[in-house]
Amino acid sequence: MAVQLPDMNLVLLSPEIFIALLAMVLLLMSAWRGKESRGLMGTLAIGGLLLAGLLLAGHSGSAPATTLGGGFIDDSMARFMKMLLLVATGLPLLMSRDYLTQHDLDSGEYFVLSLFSLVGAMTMVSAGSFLVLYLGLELMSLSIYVLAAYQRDQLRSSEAGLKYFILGSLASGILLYGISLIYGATGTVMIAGVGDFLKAATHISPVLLLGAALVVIGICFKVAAAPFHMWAPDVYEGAPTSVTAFIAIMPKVAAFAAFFRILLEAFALLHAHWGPMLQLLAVASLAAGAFGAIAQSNIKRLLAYSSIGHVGFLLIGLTTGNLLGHQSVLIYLTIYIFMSVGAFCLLLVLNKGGIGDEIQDYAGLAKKRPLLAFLMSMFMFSMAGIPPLAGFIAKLYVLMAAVHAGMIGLAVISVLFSAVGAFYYLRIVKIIYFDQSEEPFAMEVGLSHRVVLAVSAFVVLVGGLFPSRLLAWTQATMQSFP
Amino acid sequence: MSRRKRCNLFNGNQAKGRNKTMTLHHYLILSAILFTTGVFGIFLNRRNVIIILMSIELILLSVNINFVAFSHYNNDINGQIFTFFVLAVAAAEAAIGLAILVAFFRNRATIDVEQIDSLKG
Amino acid sequence: MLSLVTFLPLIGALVLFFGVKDNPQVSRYVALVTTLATFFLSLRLLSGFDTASPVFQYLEEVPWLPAYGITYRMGVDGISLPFVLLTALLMPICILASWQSIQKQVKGYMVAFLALESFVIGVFCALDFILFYILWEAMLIPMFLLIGIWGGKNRVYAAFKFFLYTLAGSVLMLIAILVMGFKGGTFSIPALMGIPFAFDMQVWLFLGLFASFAVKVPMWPVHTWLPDAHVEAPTAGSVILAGILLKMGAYGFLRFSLPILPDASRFFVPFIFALSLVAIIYTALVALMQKDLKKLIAYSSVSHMGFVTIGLFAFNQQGLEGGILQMVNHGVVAGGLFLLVGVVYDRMHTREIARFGGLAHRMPVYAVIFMIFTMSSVGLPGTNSFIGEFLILMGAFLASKGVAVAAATGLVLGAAYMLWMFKKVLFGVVRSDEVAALQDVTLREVVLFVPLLVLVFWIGFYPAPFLNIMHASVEQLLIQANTIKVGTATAAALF
Amino acid sequence: MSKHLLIVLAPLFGSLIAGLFGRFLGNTLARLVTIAGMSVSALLAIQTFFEIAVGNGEPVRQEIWSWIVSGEFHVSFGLLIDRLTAVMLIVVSGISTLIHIYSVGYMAEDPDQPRFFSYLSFFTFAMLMLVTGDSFLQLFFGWEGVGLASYLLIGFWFKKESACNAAMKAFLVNRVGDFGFALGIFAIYQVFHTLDYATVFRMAGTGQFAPTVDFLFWGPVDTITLICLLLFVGAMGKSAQFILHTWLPDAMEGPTPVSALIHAATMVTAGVFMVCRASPLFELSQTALTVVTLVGATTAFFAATVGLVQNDIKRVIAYSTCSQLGYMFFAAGVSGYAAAIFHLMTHAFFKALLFLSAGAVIYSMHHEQDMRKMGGLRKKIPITYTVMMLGTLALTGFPFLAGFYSKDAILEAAYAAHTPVGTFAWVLGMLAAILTTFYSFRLIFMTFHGEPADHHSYDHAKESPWVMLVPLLLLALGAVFAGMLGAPMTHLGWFKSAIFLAPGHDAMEHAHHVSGWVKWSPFAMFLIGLGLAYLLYIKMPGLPRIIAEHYRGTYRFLLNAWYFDRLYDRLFVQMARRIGEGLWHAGDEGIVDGFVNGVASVCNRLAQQVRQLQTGYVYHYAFAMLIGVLVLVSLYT
Repeated sequence: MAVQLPDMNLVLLSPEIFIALLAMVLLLMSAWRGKESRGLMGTLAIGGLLLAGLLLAGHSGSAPATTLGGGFIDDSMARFMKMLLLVATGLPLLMSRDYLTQHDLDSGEYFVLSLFSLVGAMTMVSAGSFLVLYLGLELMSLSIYVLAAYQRDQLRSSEAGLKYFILGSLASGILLYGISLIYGATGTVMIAGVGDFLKAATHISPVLLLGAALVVIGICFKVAAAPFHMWAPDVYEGAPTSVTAFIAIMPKVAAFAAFFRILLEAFALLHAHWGPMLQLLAVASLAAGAFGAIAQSNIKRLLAYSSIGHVGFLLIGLTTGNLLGHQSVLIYLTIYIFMSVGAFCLLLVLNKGGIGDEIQDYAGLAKKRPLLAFLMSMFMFSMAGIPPLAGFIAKLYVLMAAVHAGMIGLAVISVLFSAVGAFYYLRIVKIIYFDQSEEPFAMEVGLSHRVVLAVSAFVVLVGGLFPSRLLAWTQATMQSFP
Repeated sequence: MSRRKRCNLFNGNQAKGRNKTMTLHHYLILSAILFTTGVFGIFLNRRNVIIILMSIELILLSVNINFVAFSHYNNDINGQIFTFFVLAVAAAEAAIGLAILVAFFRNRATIDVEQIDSLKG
Repeated sequence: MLSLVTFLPLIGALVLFFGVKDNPQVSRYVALVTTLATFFLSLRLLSGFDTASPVFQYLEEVPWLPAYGITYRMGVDGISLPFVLLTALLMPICILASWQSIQKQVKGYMVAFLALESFVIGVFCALDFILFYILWEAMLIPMFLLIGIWGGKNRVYAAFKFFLYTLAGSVLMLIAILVMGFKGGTFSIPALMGIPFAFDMQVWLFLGLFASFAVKVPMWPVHTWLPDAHVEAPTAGSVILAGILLKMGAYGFLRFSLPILPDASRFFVPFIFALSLVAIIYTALVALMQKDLKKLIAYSSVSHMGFVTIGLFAFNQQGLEGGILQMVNHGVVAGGLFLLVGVVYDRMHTREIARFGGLAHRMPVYAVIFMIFTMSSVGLPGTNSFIGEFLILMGAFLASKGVAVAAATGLVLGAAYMLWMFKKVLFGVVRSDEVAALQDVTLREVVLFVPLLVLVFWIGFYPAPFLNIMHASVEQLLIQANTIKVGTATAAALF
Repeated sequence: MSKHLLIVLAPLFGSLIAGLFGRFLGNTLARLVTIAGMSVSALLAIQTFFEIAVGNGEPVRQEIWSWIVSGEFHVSFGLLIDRLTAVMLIVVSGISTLIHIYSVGYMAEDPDQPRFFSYLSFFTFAMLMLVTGDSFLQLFFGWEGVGLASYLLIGFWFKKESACNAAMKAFLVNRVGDFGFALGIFAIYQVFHTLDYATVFRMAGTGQFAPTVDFLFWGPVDTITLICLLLFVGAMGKSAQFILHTWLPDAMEGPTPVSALIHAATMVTAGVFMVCRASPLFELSQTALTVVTLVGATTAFFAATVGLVQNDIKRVIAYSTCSQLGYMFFAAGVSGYAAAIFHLMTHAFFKALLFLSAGAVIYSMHHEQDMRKMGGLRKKIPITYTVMMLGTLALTGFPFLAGFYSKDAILEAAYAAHTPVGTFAWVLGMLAAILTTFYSFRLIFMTFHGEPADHHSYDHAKESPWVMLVPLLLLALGAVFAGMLGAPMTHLGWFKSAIFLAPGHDAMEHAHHVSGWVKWSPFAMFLIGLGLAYLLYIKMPGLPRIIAEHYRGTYRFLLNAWYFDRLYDRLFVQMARRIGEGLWHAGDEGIVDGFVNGVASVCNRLAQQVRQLQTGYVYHYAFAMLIGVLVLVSLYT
């Protein structure tokens, strides 16, 4: 039996390899150089992300390719998602440096863990087999568990980490069990192989369906879709704010990429099964997001519920099963990243001035810092989906896709929930603008924060007014997928 | 070849004469029991986080049984490879879980499941 | 040209927001100059407008979103032009009205106002459904802030109620728009007018649009946001609310429901008539009992808008032209009345009717202006509202006598509450020191009223220039609205 | 600008100048400007009258400008001066001018004179618009314009709560009438597709219309009857006819010159004018004419009974006006349009005279209006007494004075109609004639005869200034001679095309040939009434009180004007307020906002529940996940 080495095209893997190497270098640096190189490590990490972005851009536009025996896929969707992942990692890192220094968290491991989870996420995005998917997922998750508990001396942080870990492991177990059933039913762990199997199959066994359902549920946990969302508010609240920003966006991108891989490549023919299931989850998420947030007084918890609501919309886009819907997921994710980053960045800015996470603490912001107030309300209105901000375009495309797919009832439900959801975004605006307080809000906005805020505000505004570039890009991406 | 087997497998009509030997069903049922035990362990256990960690290991092991069994019956090596990866990941998971638990214990001085409740609402 | 009119205020807002330090006086002047410039530009729009042509003029098309032909498409016809002009006219008046009454965060106030103006003008010019929706919704943000920051005691409740009420309506419209866009294959409003939707589809689409327009108009029973919003909003905010925002709902019926969904519109005529009649009579009775000046005028707005919706759904030229004209009239008159309330509110800081009385002694000029607007509000011949209401009722009579009879009772009730209010506020003896200390209107305040008064009498005696603008477009609309796109045979099956 | 247009516009100019610049002009200039405007108008009106009514001039028709154009609907402002209008012009401009002059004296102490004169001139403008209009819409324009002027003038002393209320009441009751009028106009448009008098009347005359229309739940009704009845509702409101009469007595809260001009001589007769103007329509509907007759006769009688017991000098005259308007209507109702207009004219003179004299009395008594506090004034104010007596005699039909001719013409026409309703109207008219004489002389006796009731004000009573007396004397001339001079009006065909009579409607023609007893019976009624009044108020001054106490119920019934005010207050005002209150609190705040806020609170409650579900316990979270897994798996595999 001749040993056959799998094909290895390292060019395709170059961004992942680069980031992994960077992470290891940083790990070594933090081990040996310790405290004196903290600032350098942050710069290195962010610079590395930029370089990785360039590497990624280097082979953009090329035809889809696979390597490692089909275990690693490089296609337009993967490249797009990886770009998003780089942004979703880079911007939180950029804006969290001040925060980390202030809370004495800026040991090198923070960057190492962030980068490792990024590698995991990128692997997930490119996964050609369930095995790679699983490994990427675990790499990403395990790093994030640690990040959530990163503030070791804080009960809330470690509790957040613990909860996230326990529930996340349960979810991984469910996912894995699902994979094993799929493997049993189809005899392959390759994603494309499962798709081929289904194409040839005359009869779909319940075991395969069960496995598929469990896998979908496992990933739903990662995106915090109701009813698998319960961890999210606690973890968002407990984790350090910079980590929360990261958790809020990065895993979602990776998870939706995984959804694309699994649902569109492997289970495209089972759309009749997972479609309604995800619709149900979408409605549940919209409801949980809308109602959960109303009673919150902590902004991080509120944003957690808000993200659950956004996931509801994303799931709708996914279930439409048409190109427009898949495109809308990408649009939504992109815009969501920038809205969230902007909002969390403002949290960090205010946090620097000693303002806590209680929404009521923001009272009177508009008087003292009108520009910050303006940005905050802009992000909130955008999240609420009020035009002409980007959040509206995101929702618009999801709804267009839903209507296009004939899911008008779902569209109606979703807009009604978004109207309910508008209430709590408005409440934040209300507190910022209408309420009075004596708080001086005398903090300085650092350069990195300015950059992040400017970028996200730019995207939120321009994305709402002139979204055609984004739309064209996402359309091109999804047209060649799968 | 393997295809025929699979079909039989899930149609549940293994040859009647061989019901004394271990069939795939037995493995699957065992695995299911272990999985269920693990899952129930997580939310029925109200005392100790360590037990939860053990339950998680149980879940992963049940999956491993599945993989190995399927691998054998499918005559496909991938399942067993998968098992090794799962084992490795399980180890990492346990390590991280314990590390976080230690951090939690330092702050809370307990690992009682019912005491992990400062974040709620 | 049209884009310039639309976005000039927004440019002003941006200049103000980024370019000007927080200097109240400079902010006021920037806002005033911007709105005046917009107004004069809009007059140029009028001078170049071909009233004989029913088609959209000043068309502008720029591809915008790649998918489904969503285009930045603007244009005006004889139906939208009056509203553009009205908006452009009312805005400088509002800025002037806020000259002294707004003292906190002046810059922010002016920015919000200018942004609002852009969005509102945009709504009236938009010829792409998605563009329309975007501007329609965008307008909520500045209005929310205007009510919430510069409003009265209960402003937070009012602002939330306004925002959420409207949003709940408009999201349903969004779905209807999307369905319409996909079924019709385009979001272009002129193109959609030619597309025959199936009857039951039309019915659902109509209901979707109705949800939004009815809230905005507001029609009974979704009118309850209006009194709250009016009462709490600052004076200029109330003027804009009554003068322009309410018109957007009725404009929606005109622009979309009637020409695009004619069969469903005809099908729903009895329904609309019923709601409008309830609005006219019900809110008039409620207005009779109000103790707050602004609330009374707010309820009167609901009642008057009931006339407008009747006119629009009368499906004849008199009704439609009367409806459109009455919208302009109501903008002028309700705007004037709210400004009048603002004048005394600035002086006495109360709107409670019982605390006034005998104002005519102290403020004779004010009393005369008040009387003119009151008389216009009750539809006295010689004032603008008479022309509008008369044409509406005429149209209604031709369409359904019962409706005209019932609606005409609104004239009696309307006179009742307006005169009662007039009497309580202006007549009688001076009872309190507050009233005794009042000064008559200042020159700045008189300047506010002059253009409105001119309009009151101009339209009242010589409405031809105003009606001429709309004749051609209304005729075209009538042809569209009376087209039977599909049979109504399925109507019975539907319900 | 044509001469005819100037008749209408001159008062408007006066009004605008006095109104807008009154504060700069001062009282004197404001008075002068308005009086000048009025004089121009009056002189031109007289000239026009001679051209058209005395001479044989053609009616003037002139379109001024297009007012409303919408689709095929087209209305213009225009002028139409035929003989009917010419009569009205002279009445309106002439009396208005006199009253302007009178007011100089009467209002001399008022601080707000520019406003008063401005309103008064504005009223005249609106009234002239009304009578010169060439379309129903212009009629409506003037109609509402005079309503506004009436509102403003009744409420002229706006410090007085009662004046404000009366003004409002006048406006609102008129609105009810206008409601009908407006519907009538719509119906005319629907039937004839125009509102132009000439076209409408021509088409009506030649039968170019659908004979029936559907109206509400009555199903098909006769077109013309419907139109006429709707128009007549308007006339009832403006002319204070039975059911819609309640505003007129209250309107006496206004200054007395206003009562004379608006609420006696001109505005209230607009209804009569309208019916006559629309005679080509009314003639086509026997039903409508019957209704007009019945309402008119009822009002004539009803108002006279109420007038018997009133103590306010102006109220007595107000009810008298109401009653006389009733006469005019039933005259019109029996196709005696000429008699109606004739009476309208004579009534304008003597009723204005009566009001102005009453005003002079009030003026001399320092704004006291209660007759019980007067008495014996004839010695103090002889000129006023004389002219008032002349007015009274003219009103009550003393031979050869104005009322004698016109009232007789009406009663004869009613008698000569030889229809049941005509006879009914005649009987009621006769009864009302007794009552008229009675209350008129009651007024005279209580005011001018007997002993002074209040010596203080009696002692201070003095004759009015000449600026007031001259108009009185001029009006007295009118009251004496208008009947004699105007009598030819009642001859058939005097009005030419302005009034149309259907074949067979020949009451006017017959009226000239009724037997002698019919001609003289009104005089008999006069004597009866005078005798009764003399008996009760000169001979036995204590008797009225005894009668009042004996028939307390009847007395109160009459004193409260048949309880109409109270009924309306209960039925409409209170009801509307109660419903309004209910709708506001129960409807808006309770149901609608209850629903809205209910949705909000349901959301809040759900939010609380979601919050409570989030217990913080890992095992609960895991359990939720398990439930989710089970549900999804069981549903979708």
